[in-house]
Amino acid sequence: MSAVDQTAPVFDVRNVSKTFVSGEHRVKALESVSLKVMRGQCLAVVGESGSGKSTLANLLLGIHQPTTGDLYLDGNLLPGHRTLPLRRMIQLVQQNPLSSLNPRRTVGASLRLALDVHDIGDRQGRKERVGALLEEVGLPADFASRYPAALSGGQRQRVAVARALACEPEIVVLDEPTSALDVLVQARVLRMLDELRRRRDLTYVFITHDLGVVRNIADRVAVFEKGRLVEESDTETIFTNPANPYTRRLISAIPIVSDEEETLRRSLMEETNDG
Amino acid sequence: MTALLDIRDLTLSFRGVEGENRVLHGISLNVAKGEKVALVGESGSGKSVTARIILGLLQEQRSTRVSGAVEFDGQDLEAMPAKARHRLRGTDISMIFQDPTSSLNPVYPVDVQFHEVLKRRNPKITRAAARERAADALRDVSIDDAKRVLDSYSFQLSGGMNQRVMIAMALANEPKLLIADEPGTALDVTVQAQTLHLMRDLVERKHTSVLFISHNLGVVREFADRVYVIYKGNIVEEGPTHALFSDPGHPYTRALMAAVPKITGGGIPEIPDRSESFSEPIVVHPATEASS
Amino acid sequence: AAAPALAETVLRLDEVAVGELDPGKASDYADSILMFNVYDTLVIPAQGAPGHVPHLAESWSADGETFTFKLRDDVKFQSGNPMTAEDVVFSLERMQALGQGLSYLFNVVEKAEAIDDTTVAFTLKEPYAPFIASMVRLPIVDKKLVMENLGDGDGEMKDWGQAFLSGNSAGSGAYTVSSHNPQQETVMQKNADYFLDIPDAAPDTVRLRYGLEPATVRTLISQGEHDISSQWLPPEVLKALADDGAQLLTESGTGGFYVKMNTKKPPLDDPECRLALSKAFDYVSAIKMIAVTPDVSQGSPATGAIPVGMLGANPSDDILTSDMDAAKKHLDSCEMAPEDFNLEISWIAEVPLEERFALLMQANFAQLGVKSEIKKMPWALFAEQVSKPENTPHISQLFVNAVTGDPDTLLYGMYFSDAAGTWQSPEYLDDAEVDELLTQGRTTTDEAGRAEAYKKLNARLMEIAPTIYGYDRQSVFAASDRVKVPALSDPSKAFGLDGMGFTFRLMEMQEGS
Amino acid sequence: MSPVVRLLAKRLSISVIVLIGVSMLIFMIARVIPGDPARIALGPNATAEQVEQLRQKLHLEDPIWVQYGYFLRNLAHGDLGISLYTNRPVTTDIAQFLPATLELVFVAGVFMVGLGIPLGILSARYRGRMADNLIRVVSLLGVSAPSFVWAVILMLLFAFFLPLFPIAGQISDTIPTPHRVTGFLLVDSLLDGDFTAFFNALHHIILPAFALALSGIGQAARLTRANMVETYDKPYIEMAESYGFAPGRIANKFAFRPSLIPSLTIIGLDFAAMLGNAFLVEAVFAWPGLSRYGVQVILRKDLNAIVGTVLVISAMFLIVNIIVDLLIAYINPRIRLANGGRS
Amino acid sequence: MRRTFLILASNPMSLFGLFLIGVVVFSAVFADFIAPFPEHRGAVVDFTNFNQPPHWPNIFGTDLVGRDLFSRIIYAYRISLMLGVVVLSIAVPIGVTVGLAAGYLGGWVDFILMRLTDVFLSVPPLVLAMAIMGVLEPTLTNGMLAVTAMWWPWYARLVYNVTRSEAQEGYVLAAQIIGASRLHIMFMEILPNCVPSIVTKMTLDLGFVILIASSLSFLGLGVQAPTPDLGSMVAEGGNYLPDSWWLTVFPSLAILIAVFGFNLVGDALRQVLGSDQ
Ligand SMILES: Nc1ncnc2c1ncn2[C@@H]1O[C@H](COP(=O)(O)OP(=O)(O)OP(=O)(O)O)[C@@H](O)[C@H]1O
Ligand SMILES: Nc1ncnc2c1ncn2[C@@H]1O[C@H](COP(=O)(O)OP(=O)(O)OP(=O)(O)O)[C@@H](O)[C@H]1O
Ligand SMILES: [Mg+2]
Ligand SMILES: [Mg+2]
Repeated sequence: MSAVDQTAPVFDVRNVSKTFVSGEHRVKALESVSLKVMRGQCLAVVGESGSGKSTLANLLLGIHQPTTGDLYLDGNLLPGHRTLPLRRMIQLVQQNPLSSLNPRRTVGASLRLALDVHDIGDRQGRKERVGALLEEVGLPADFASRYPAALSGGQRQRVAVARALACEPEIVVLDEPTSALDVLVQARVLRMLDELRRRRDLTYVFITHDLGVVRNIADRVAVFEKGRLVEESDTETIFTNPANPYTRRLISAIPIVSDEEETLRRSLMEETNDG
Repeated sequence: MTALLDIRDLTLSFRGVEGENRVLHGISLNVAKGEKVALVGESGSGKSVTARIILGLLQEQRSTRVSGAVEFDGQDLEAMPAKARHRLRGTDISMIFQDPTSSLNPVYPVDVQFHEVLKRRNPKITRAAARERAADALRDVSIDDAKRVLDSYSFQLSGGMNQRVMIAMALANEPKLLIADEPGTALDVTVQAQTLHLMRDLVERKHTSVLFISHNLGVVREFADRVYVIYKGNIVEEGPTHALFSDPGHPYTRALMAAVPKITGGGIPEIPDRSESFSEPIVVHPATEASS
Repeated sequence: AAAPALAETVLRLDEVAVGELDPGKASDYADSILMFNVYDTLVIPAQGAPGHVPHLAESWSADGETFTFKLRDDVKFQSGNPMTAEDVVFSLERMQALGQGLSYLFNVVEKAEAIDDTTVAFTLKEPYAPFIASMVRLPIVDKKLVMENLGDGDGEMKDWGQAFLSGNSAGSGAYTVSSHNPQQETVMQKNADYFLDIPDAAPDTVRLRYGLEPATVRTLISQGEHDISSQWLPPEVLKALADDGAQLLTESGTGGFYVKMNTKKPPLDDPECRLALSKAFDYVSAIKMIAVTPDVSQGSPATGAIPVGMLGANPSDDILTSDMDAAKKHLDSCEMAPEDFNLEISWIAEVPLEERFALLMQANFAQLGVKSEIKKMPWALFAEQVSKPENTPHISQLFVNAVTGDPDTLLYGMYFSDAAGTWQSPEYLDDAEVDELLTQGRTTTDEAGRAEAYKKLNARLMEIAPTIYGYDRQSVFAASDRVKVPALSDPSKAFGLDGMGFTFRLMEMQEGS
Repeated sequence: MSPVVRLLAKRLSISVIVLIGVSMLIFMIARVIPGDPARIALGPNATAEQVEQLRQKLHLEDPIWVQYGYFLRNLAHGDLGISLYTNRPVTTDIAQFLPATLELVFVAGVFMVGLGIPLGILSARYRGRMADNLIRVVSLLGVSAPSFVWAVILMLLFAFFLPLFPIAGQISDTIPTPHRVTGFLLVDSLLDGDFTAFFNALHHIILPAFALALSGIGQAARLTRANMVETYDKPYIEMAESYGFAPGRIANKFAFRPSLIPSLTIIGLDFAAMLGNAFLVEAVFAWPGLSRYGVQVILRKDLNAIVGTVLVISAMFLIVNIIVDLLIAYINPRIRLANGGRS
Repeated sequence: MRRTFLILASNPMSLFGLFLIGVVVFSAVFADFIAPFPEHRGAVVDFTNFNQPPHWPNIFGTDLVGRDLFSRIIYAYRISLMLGVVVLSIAVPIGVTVGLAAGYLGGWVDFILMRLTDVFLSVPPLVLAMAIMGVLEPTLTNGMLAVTAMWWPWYARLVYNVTRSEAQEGYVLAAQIIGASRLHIMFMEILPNCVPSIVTKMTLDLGFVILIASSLSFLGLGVQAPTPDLGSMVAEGGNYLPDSWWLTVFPSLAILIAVFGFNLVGDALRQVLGSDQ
């Protein structure tokens, strides 16, 4: 795994559009988006609510099909219907940790599902694996017998991550994985995600609207506004030299706690006003 | 400085099937007239229950036990007859809830709900007059097409719109005290920032006192004059915003502050789940000169 | 002289589910009440005595197989049309053509002829002694009116006026139909132009309600909103009404409660087994069960196959009783061992009383060591199942009565071998001697000879026991004190024909009601 | 086309499909009910040839799909055939008996909604307290005995022991029946301007309607309570409480209406189910309704009448459901304004 | 488990419900020991003591053929409970499967299954029962089949509605993304979340099923004499009101106790299940 080609795109999104038709309304959720996700990287997708972030995630996961355009995985055209091996390769962590876990199944059962479906390990081995997975996301193994209601929000989100990892995916799409959590828990979960990525050599597509989070976890950033990709570059550039006024506005909206942040933000805002 | 709201040694326990569960361990806090006070702490630390006690919502439940004093405008809420306490709600005290979309009734349009709210102050107000007042209030929160919003249902409006509707409602009766329970955690950052600005302007214009509840110190820093930090039902630190931010005294406060991801980078700090030091005694920052 | 205008009197009574207004189809009790009041027959039974008296006919004569009736000339139908011999011929032909209800009574009639306006002659295919008795079941229909109202149908007579007559009356009776809702009620008014005098005391209006629940009747009568109950009330309800002050009316002598055994199904194909069961039946408890008050009961002890008072019946003190020892003896000679029995005792869902008899029998038979199973059947299902011997339950319970008052109409349908396969004959009896005696009973013309034949028949039917003769049935009605019904309370006024007691013109409404 | 109109059109066309399904089902069912309709109609003494003739006439010898074809052809002319039981066209019978049942069920429905829902609201508002427990006990009483027994008990209580209500029928014998316009006595008497008849008919309908409604009242109360208790946990109720709205107003306005949406479907189904179950109550109160007619024709295997009656009852059932759907659309803005929002 | 019990026990109403169910089940199981006249459940007639109001030793009075009503009611619990359990244990799985399939799979499956449900819902139950009786022997077993035929559509409707809303939940999406089969998602993921609604309806239905036996026996289906059955006892006794009131009142009370017990516990169970463990 160490010899990964860091320059080859895992995902290649080529000129993809997605239009939803509901009744008489047509919603252009994505408009000619082209994007590459590099192996082993964390790509942050930011943008305000309704800008098409989740739609992109749904296309990557095969939940929806693009209206026009194509998706390539490792250079191969992704089929509309995902086979089990393809499903196994790409996993999702959802925004709402409460609804993403079945309230009436134990944490263990939810984790076992992935192992059973993909036939990972033997019967006895699976049980141990569940424990190992929980420990990997920083939870005691005996949580396997708990129900989601008996977990805090942060713990639930860790379980959701563990479930995604259970399939041993190469790519994990995280759709606002921490926005329902309080700051302390968010920090813990983010840290865990970061460590996991490094440990397992994962590729992340990290959807969020919080640029503060992005700064600390992402390698590259894609900024969406109303279904269009308005800016894409590496994290450092986005924060020190954002090209797009919308990106600047996003940065300036972040609540800050320290004076150095204040300085950074002020400098960005001045630029905006100039522009 | 007279306190509009003065809470002293408030405790709260819930009686459950597995025995009693103490949630507040004797907290004291006060809010002066025109002051914006923040109450910060992690999820489950007891912020919302405090707010609900101030409104008298929890005392009415049979599974709760409350002790301590809550004084509002010089009157002891506990000693007050239930009716009188009831009368304060929606008039002298109002509250903004965390999740704007689900806090508006899904089967009534905004104007009907606004009308109900306005009737709290002026029971005889007609629907038409209420609409006028509501439209004004909505304009105050920078909603241009007030008419359309008034005729809409919560699910037809964006979260940010709903949040503004809630703020407009909460301020419509010119309350003396506004309780804002994590307004905007459910919104995206840009909208959240906008609403904070709006709220600050409005309360300053109307000299409303605010008790601002949040788990995000960053948000608090933008908004509050003074901050209380609460940890597991205890106030652990208290002081004027800038003093507290420039010199956080309590380990827990420091942890909170560190947890906010910074746009300057620096990685994600390691936050312990629990630390002995979080239970250290309260740190009080002396008030700087009377707030302006 | 103008009599002071009396308040109109209303009589309210009820019957089971539905009233058939078409006289050609009338068969059950409710239909009979309608028929006897809205239509007239050539003869009617004599009151308090055997035999028949002229009614629409003035007189009649029999000559071998020809019966000639002289009709009254003063009878007008309710439509105003005069009643003539043509109408009589039409009525008979209509009945025969429809083939429903009691039309089988006229299967022996070869033809009817109108000799002149007031003379009609019936020619029979073979001698038939009870023919005069059958005439109480030939209501005379207004031919002209019917012909004017023929509905759709094939042939010359189209539907024979069925559509019209199911909702309208075309009779000459003492009462005219003012409204008829087959499910709810039929309302009748006194016919001012009736050819006989109707006493003033007779009710002006009669409301015959259908399908009332026992509890409803119970309440209605107690509240003074109902006058005569149906006979189908359970004894307990009748008793409760009597305790509340209602009078009890009775009508008796034409039928019985019969427990019929399927003689085509083992083990009941063996007379010994049947005899064992009929000896085991607890006749005394049966009578107790149907007692309403110490004096009034829904039946009296049976003495044999023919109810007491009917031609060929045993004397009333010669009652049947259970005899366990005899039963055991019979059972010993029965071919099948008692432990191999599994008798199916059916009861008709619409008659709750039968459930109790089923239980009684089950208990009685159990004393012999005979196992049985109880099976509830709605009437329609029962009527369907008895059409084949293999589907017919071992034991069926039926109330059967002589529709004309003559034993022939009671027994022939039940026991004649060719008549098997109807609801009346779930025995499927096939006994040459019984057939012979039944034929003798209907063809012998002199009364004494007939009595002799039926006596023998009675004895034979006891000997081969196709049936357990439960009790002689008596209909009991609860009535308010607003009404007096001599035909149902004074034996010397009784007609001895089911339903005839409800001749409204003979009833008296009490003043001040 | 407004969403409501679209909804109505969709529901109507679905109902037609369902009705066709019902007609096929009932057509088959009617033919497997035991008993030979011709034999039952002709009586026990008819000869085999007569039975055979009638069977020919009724097309009973044809394959069932051919019979169904005849049925559809006649149906197109509004002809449901002749009832063997009343010897009248089935349509005449239905026209005569249907209004009585509809009237009864409608008034029962008014009781069910008018009593059941308020009881449910009270119960939810005082959940866990004495009033709640009492209402729960009372509403279970309603479902613990069949409507037949309730009918008898009510009749005894309010007509026998305490003669407050009339016992049987739709209207007193002494009162001239209003001109038949709609067949609904309550409506016809009003059309005649005859208030004596109106109040008399109203007086007659109360007990049977109540007996019929009892189990529905219980169910409506339980359902309303359950859904409202859930609604009480919603954030918007806490918000209403924080504004100090009166508890009664919160219950009746803010909590009730949202929780009505899920209960309404079931209440509607219960309401419609009364159409088929009214026969026991109709029997006790001598109510000349269609439900009772239906049972009679089933027992007599009157094929045309069975098919006709069941079709009419099913159609009523579907109509009630459509009305309920429209009501829900009216109450629930999400449906009324379909596609207007996010989510 | 402990929590479930604690919640049940903490509410006097549900505790009372548990007690009532206990009484009913105990009666059914130990009828032979409780009933003062066990032989009266069968073909016994006693015309020296029939139709009598409550008196010693017939504390609930005697029926129309002289059997002890109290003993018969005790035994009737057996058959009534059996009836309820059997009917529901057939109707519920059918209804649940139909509802799940229609709600989750959608499209044509939804259309066909739900229209079929509508058809069955809109045909009056009695007609359905008659039809079953026509094809099959009128035995108790087939009677139960008939009740089942009229019962499943209600569950189909209920489960359909719940499924439609549950299918929107994140956990369903999660299972799909993992690649779980449709069967797994329907039965292992969605079904457990329908359980509270199903349980609530089932506890209420148990009483209805007991009552429906009375309309069935009206048609000759269902329980046959002399086996005691509460529904038929109530319905038949109704004819003898008000005079022989004990014939109706005691069996009705017996049904009430059962219905009541199950409902109280059902309410509490809903609370427990609904509270996500
Ligand atoms: N299934 C769908 N049917 C119709 N419209 C849809 C659907 N899914 C998304 N949309 C629309 O597409 C647009 C983009 O939605 P999307 O969920 O991708 O936004 P987002 O950036 O994830 O927002 P958020 O931050 O609120 O999650 C929105 O206008 C949304 O209403
Ligand atoms: N009705 C209740 N019954 C029992 N316990 C309760 C109830 N409401 C709140 N609690 C408990 O009280 C504690 C404080 O809750 P509170 O809602 O005040 O937290 P919070 O600080 O507002 O958290 P958040 O940031 O998640 O809103 C929690 O441990 C919670 O579990
Ligand atoms: Mg999204
Ligand atoms: Mg909170």
